Amino acid sequence: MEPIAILSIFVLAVFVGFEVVSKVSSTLHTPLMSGANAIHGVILVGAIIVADHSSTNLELGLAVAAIVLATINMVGGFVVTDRMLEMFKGKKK
Amino acid sequence: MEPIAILSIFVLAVFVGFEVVSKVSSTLHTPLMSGANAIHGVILVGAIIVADHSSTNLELGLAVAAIVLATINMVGGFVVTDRMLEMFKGKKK
Amino acid sequence: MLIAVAKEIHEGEKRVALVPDIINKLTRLGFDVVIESGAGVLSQATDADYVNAGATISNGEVLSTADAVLSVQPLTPTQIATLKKGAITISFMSPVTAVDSIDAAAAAGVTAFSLELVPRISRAQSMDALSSQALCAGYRAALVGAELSPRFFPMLMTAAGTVTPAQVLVLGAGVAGLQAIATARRLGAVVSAYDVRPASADEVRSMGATFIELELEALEGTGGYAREMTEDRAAQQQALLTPFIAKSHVVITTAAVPGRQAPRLMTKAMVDSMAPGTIIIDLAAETGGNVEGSKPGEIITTSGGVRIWGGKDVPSQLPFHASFLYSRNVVNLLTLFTTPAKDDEKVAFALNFEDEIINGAAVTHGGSRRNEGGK
Amino acid sequence: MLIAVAKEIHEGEKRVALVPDIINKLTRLGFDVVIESGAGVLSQATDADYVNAGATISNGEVLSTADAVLSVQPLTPTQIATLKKGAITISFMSPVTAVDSIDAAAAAGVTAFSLELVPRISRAQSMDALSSQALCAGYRAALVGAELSPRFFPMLMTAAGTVTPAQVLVLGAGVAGLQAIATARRLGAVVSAYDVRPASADEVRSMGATFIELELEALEGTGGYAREMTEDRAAQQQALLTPFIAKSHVVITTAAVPGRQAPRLMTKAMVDSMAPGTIIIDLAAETGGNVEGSKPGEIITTSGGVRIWGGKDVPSQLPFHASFLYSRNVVNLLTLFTTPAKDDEKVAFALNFEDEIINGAAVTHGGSRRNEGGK
Amino acid sequence: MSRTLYDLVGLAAGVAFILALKGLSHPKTARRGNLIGAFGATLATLVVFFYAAPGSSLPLNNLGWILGAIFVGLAVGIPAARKVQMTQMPQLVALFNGVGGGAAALVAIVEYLRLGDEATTAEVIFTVFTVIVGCVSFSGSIITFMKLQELMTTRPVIFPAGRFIIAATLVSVIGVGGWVVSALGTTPLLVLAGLSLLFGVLFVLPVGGADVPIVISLLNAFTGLTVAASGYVLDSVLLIIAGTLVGASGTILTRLMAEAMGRSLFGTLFGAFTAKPQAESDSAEVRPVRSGSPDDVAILLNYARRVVIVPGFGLAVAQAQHTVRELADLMMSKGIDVAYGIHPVAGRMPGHMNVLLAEANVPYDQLEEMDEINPTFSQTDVAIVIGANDVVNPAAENTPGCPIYGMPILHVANAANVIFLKRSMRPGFAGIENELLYDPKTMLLFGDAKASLTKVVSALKAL
Amino acid sequence: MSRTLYDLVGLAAGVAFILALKGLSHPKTARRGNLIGAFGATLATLVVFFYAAPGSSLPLNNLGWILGAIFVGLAVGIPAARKVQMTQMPQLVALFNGVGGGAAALVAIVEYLRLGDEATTAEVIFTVFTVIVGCVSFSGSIITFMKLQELMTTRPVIFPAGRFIIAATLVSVIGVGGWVVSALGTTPLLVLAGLSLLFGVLFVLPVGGADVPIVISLLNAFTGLTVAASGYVLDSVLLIIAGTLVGASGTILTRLMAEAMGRSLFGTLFGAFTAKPQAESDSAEVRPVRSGSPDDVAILLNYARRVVIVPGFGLAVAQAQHTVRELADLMMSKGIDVAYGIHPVAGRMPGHMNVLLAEANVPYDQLEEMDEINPTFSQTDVAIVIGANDVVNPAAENTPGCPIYGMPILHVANAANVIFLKRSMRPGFAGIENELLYDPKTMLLFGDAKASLTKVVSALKAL
Ligand SMILES: NC(=O)c1ccc[n+]([C@@H]2O[C@H](COP(=O)([O-])OP(=O)(O)OC[C@H]3O[C@@H](n4cnc5c(N)ncnc54)[C@H](OP(=O)(O)O)[C@@H]3O)[C@@H](O)[C@H]2O)c1
Ligand SMILES: NC(=O)c1ccc[n+]([C@@H]2O[C@H](COP(=O)([O-])OP(=O)(O)OC[C@H]3O[C@@H](n4cnc5c(N)ncnc54)[C@H](OP(=O)(O)O)[C@@H]3O)[C@@H](O)[C@H]2O)c1
Ligand SMILES: NC(=O)c1ccc[n+]([C@@H]2O[C@H](COP(=O)([O-])OP(=O)(O)OC[C@H]3O[C@@H](n4cnc5c(N)ncnc54)[C@H](O)[C@@H]3O)[C@@H](O)[C@H]2O)c1
Ligand SMILES: NC(=O)c1ccc[n+]([C@@H]2O[C@H](COP(=O)([O-])OP(=O)(O)OC[C@H]3O[C@@H](n4cnc5c(N)ncnc54)[C@H](O)[C@@H]3O)[C@@H](O)[C@H]2O)c1
Repeated sequence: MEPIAILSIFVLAVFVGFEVVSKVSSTLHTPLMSGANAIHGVILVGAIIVADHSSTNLELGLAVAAIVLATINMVGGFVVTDRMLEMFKGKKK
Repeated sequence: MEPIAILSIFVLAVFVGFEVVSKVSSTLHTPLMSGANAIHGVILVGAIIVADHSSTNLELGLAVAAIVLATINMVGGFVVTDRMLEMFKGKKK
Repeated sequence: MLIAVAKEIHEGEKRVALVPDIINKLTRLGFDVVIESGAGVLSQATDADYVNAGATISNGEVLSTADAVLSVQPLTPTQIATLKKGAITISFMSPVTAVDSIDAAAAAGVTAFSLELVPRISRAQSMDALSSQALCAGYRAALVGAELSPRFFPMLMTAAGTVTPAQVLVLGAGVAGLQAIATARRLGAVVSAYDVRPASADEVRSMGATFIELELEALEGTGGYAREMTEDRAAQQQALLTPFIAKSHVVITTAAVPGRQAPRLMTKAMVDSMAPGTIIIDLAAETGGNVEGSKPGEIITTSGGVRIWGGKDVPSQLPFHASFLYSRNVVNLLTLFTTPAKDDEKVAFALNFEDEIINGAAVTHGGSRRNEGGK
Repeated sequence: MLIAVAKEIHEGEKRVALVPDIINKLTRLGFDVVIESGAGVLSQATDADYVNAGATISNGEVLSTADAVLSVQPLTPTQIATLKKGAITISFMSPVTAVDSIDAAAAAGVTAFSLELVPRISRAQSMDALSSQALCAGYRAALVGAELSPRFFPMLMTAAGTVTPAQVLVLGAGVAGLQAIATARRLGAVVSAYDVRPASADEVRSMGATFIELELEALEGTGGYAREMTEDRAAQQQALLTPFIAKSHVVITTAAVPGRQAPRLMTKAMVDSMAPGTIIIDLAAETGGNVEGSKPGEIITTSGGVRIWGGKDVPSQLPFHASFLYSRNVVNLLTLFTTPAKDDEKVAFALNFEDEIINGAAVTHGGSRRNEGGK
Repeated sequence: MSRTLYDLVGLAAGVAFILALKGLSHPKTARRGNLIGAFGATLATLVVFFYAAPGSSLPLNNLGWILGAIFVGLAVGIPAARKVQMTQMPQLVALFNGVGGGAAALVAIVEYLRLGDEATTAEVIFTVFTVIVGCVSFSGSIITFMKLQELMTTRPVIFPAGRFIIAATLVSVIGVGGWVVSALGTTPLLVLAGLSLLFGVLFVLPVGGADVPIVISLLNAFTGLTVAASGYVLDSVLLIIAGTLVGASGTILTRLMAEAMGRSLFGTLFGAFTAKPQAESDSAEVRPVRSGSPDDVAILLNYARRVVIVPGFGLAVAQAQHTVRELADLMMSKGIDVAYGIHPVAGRMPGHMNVLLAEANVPYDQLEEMDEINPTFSQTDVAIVIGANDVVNPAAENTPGCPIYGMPILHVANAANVIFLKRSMRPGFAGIENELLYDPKTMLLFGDAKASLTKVVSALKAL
Repeated sequence: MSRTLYDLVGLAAGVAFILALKGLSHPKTARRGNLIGAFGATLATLVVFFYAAPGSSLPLNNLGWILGAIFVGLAVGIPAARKVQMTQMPQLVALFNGVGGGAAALVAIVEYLRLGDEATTAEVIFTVFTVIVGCVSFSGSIITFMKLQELMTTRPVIFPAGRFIIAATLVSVIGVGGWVVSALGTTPLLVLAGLSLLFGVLFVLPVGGADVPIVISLLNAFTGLTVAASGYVLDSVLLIIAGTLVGASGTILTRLMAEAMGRSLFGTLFGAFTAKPQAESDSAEVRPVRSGSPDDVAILLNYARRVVIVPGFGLAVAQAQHTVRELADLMMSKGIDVAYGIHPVAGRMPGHMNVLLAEANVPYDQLEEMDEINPTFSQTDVAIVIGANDVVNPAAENTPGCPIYGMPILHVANAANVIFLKRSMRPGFAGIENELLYDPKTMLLFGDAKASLTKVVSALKAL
């Protein structure tokens, strides 16, 4: 991709990131952080790609380690976030 | 630019557009519309580019007309928006 | 032109028709004002205050030279006989109760204005002494109710237990009733009220009290007043109100129908249904009483330990402000038919009987009675 | 064990030491309760009410057989002489004013509790009859002030002019003073207040009134009470308060120092600085008066037209709720030294003089006086 | 100038536009936002002059024509924007939007002419889109301009079988568009432009005067999309971002406007297809009033220096005394000078307002009598009338014979703005119409006074 | 599977992440937001298996290893997240963040190894960035985890000349980074990784326990940026968008958190460079209390079923009676069951609270006496104590000899949450400490009761 495209995407994503969370209440700080944390677990995708590309054992070993870590990050992150948010569940009305 | 880059930019810009205006108060509806209207006056940039490219008289004529219209749109738009917003000026304190 | 204020001679009347601080309004118009010495003393206006305000004090008779005489109670026929022909008198001169005075005024060629008859139109609100005095009466009614009650009005949660708030019931929610509601509510009582006019439900609620809805037809008269009840309707209303009365600690009644006896809202049986120590304030005692057994100016204790306070000259019990408001009503009416002094012209009266207010309020003029029935 | 309530014989006392609705608390503990016929009638409790509540009514003498006697005013020496030895009596038995009764109780071997001496600790708040009765007195003070005043308390803007609100000044912002502030404010008056205790500024403001800051040292005593003023300090305070008093329409004084004469807050000169029609309510009239010239139980009108209402048995003027609260205070104190009936055990008293409250409140025991000075 | 630098400047301008829209959506930053937008636009325009696309050389071809055209645009646009009266701004915005749409369509046409057969299918599709939408926006905006300027009737123009004609036009537009894509060529494109212009006219004609602003907003959003499409064709990130921003924010804004005005967006837009001629036979004309939202009221209050609150019986009925005090306190905390103007007969009992306001602990010194407050209305920015009616009704002064004639009133009409909080157009106690409700400087906020005040308080806090 | 389709799915996942963050920033939509995020992540992961990069073929190479590794990750991550106790969640988040950073660093290293000399300068720069930040994030997170889990001291660890060591480490990290860019090679990269890990440790050690959440949030944002950088190297729009989103929102969030906790962001982060050893000699340990913001209070109230308001003298001092009523009304309008618990000696006068609350028109039937309300606290979600202290002080029951011993109290401690509104940690009338203020289920909202309540009302309205 052209650098200008990437830069544009980056800049716009920064704005989106700023805007969507700019008014969050402090009780949601921790769940939001945890959710964002889970999202960067998609590095798993990158880890899988490099595992696919890996040709040496070293590469593969590191890639596999990356997959393990990324999976923990992603899956654990979403699960723990959901648990944190349980308090917002029981609302009647 | 690659289509996926353009599409990404488009999608992200849509989000940004949605987010930034989503909580505007009704008194600002008209100025905001007017300001947005002025912004699309940047088609002037496009008009200048096509005027530069123009090889036939027809093309040049149409391009020149486009420049006139776009300039009116852009400059007039920003000026009129500013006038609308005068009421928000005189705040002391 | 001379305006005179006689000392009130009616017993228990503590008001004065003109308070010092309004006198400059009359002198600015060009009037001279004379006050009978001591006229204001019961409403906290000393002779010195009057002199400072620009009036003169007379120790003797003030009426015979006056062009207009202001009073609260109607002048007596004897007083009226001393007036100049063509003089004007303004007072509460009800065509129902002050017939003697009216006849005397007609005979003396005096133009008498009855404040009861000022029509209830927007323009006349500043001359509406019935309203201003009802305001005083309503406030007093609630205060007296609180004073007599052996209970607190407000709720109080204390280390020695919780005092529950008094239940106050107001019957008749005109000006006096609304003010009674307001005052009782301010003191913390739980107030409910009933009236026969359809508009009164909203009015009662606008004071923060509960309106008692009875399944009875509304009785709307003219000019915002109520109509008289039939006997049948009275009995129905009494029956329906009984349970509300029985659980009240203080009942304040203010019901009236202009030119008529006060409607009977509470029978003896209803009074007896109340607990010992409960209080009834009957503001209509002077016009026949809303409550059976009430006597104006007295507190009757029933065998069941209920006390009934019969109102008598109630606004007089708040003499300072009652006089303050009354004075302004009277001056506003007087100003309505006054041409002020200007250049060489002296101040003068100009009675225009085309004017709804003057036409409505004048009971005698040019030697004869007008406006027989009241409004 | 028998608890007796004698009819109050002190003139003007309308309260009763025990109201019907609290009797079940005593009977549940195992007590028998006997009431002298008619004891409750002035506070709206009929004999029938007592019987329904589980007490017995006696037409004759009730004291000689009782294990405990409850009253509001202290029993007279004659009454005390008829008590059983070892009996208990609870009442307002001030070591300052009820010396005779205390001596008689000591002589008769009676254990007498003085409610004035219940220490002001958190645990004792439910037995604090001084507070509960001061509450009644403060409420009455404001009501009476409003009732006597020739003016409205609230502001009212009407077609006949604007009624300005009454200016009420409260001197002494203890329990009674604060309640007087609350009540006057509820009625719409503009209230300011002064007290010598440093904490009172915040307390006054917490009632929505203005606190008057004088540049004088605070007088903080023990137990939340004030200290006595020196004469010099009294004169200074009077001088500084005069301008505030002169512009007030109603002044309510409630200042007290335990076991002392009421402090003199207003001299005759200060009274004379007030306008005609202004009202002074002196709640301390019985203990010497905060105001020069006040007489308990009387309304004194000065030559300047100021009326001074001297309080006498003020809580008695709200007999129903004053008795209601008093009863609970007394019962709470009684319960403190009662071992309830359980299985075969009968109800019994267990006086533990280690307990700060019992130790503080008992003025006589076992044939001799205790607690000479009061607190 | 390198392509990279040029693109970076374009991106910077795009960021400026984002910041502009962000600023414009809040009163405090609106002006600054607009300036940022103008700055971005200027930057973007200037930089084209220094960037030569690969293959061409500086200075730009046809530079004279370009500069001349810009000069003409400035000479037309600035005075128009400067001189227009406040009340005519909406039509000017409509006009500006239209010319923008026109410009986009022209740019697309020229680029199409230049590319000729080289154009990729995607480029052709985007060109067709730009031409259609740009032309519709142009002609539609002209019609809205004429409606608002009252150069033609403001009422829906509906002719027999109109909806079939409109539908047919739309079908042909789409058909010709398809033809252009498949066959290419200048003629079909010009036909397409013509048909689109016609459709724009037909589309807007049946829209009633009140709905016109919504339509302008929608056309504005569409114009934004055409700019984004041009950006694709011209390979300009700036145009893509700017156009998309306008398209997205314009869409949201259109929805918000329709909501604020209580209109159905769908009904407004597709009214053209559903409207039937008989709708023309309207009932007797209702007099227009200006009704606002709690936000509008809050903004008026927020920028006022002095506000007078005029309470009446409705305040008591709504038991809104506590809320009105809250509002007053809030305004005072913002440094606004607030007083209550108490009419002697407001309510239904002498002193009714005093009882209420004292309950809410409004300090007595904020209450002013009629005679005190009346001379101050001319220095008052906003008079907010809460559940009062007769006591501010000018009929008391200028309609002899009406039931309240001769009663003194509060002269709220002397204030710069008057806000009425009431539930309906019903009259007050005296039962007579209040002309002040129809005054152009009056804004009505309908609803129970307590509910309305609560909303105004929230809105004011949020500012 | 075509590249285009693959990219589109990636974009869709990116959109899912945007929606996820949007949802997570509002209590009502937070759970759904998280689910959307999880969905996006799953989608993105699944689709890689079906997309073969040009040149390679399906199925993926090393598929067994890949699936196995994922399985291991699931086996570790899910139970950890499931079983963790509520109080230990922050450290788990820290740990998850750290492993994410580690994964990003590993991915960058592997890609670097693979690319070898083919790598462009830009790629190398991004790789270096990823390795540094990923490693710092990894080791820093581990230290925060240990601090929170109390595997080491929670107090700032400051050693002599610490700041010089830290500065020196940072300089070497940057130096080695430059070396990698200029010289390339595996060894420098591994040295870089090692130094970065060391720097991460040193960076976090001097941070005090209270500041740790802020640091976690910052590391989280940084990890996001490494993911974006990996996206550049791996040419993945999804990773760029997702990483940037996290980076941007994480940065804002870090600032918001620091603000909400009243900390200086700068001080927290650069404390490491400025902290001096003597700072260690702290004064006597202050007991921790949990203080919250008006937003926190509002959210607790919003999700409560039953709330009991306990007013005291402070309510009277603040004259907040009108505001407390407003809050109660608002809660009731949201369907929350609200009652006032009135202690018989709350305030300074018998019936003090009644006078106040009656002034604000609180209906009498909402006031409950102590004996009525006490049994209901165990069914109460939130007890909100407004300017009261002694009347809820458990010392009255469990500290014989203290001045209030023997006084009955309101048992607010039986409620699920207790909120105190007061200005400071000062005691009440009786002058004795209130243990309840230090209870873990207590949240303190400091400030004048009226001001605090006003903020809570606004916050609650906004929910
Ligand atoms: N003060 C006195 O002593 C006294 C005594 C008797 C009569 N009056 C008469 O009463 C009138 C007083 O004038 P005013 O201006 O106070 O009252 P008004 O003229 O009766 O007007 C009250 C207005 O409040 C609106 N309203 C009612 N309930 C409302 C609610 N819940 N929320 C919002 N708005 C509400 C009504 O309009 P919507 O229905 O559209 O909401 C109405 O137009 C005068 O005509 C006076 O002469 C006064
Ligand atoms: N009711 C009676 O008859 C009576 C009479 C005399 C004494 N007492 C005694 O008074 C006490 C009453 O207990 P309580 O719980 O009501 O009061 P409290 O124990 O005195 O506590 C009041 C609390 O309110 C806080 N506060 C003060 N001003 C505030 C403001 N503007 N905003 C927010 N908070 C504020 C204070 O903390 P901060 O300083 O940290 O803000 C204080 O801790 C009891 O000890 C009782 O025995 C009662
Ligand atoms: N527009 C004006 O200028 C103006 C001025 C003052 C008062 N008013 C209105 O006039 C009306 C009457 O005022 P008022 O106080 O002089 O009236 P009033 O003194 O004549 O009567 C007092 C109240 O008693 C009620 N009443 C009569 N018969 C009753 C019955 N059988 N049972 C229960 N209630 C009964 C009446 O409805 C009235 O509300 C009120 O609505 C008041 O708002 C209008
Ligand atoms: N903790 C408790 O259990 C408890 C219970 C009830 C009352 N109190 C407190 O005790 C205090 C006194 O209450 P009280 O009403 O019984 O007191 P009180 O009746 O003895 O005196 C009334 C007031 O007069 C004031 N006063 C005395 N000399 C004065 C002077 N020269 N000028 C002006 N004012 C003067 C006192 O300060 C006091 O406020 C109050 O602060 C009250 O809050 C505490």
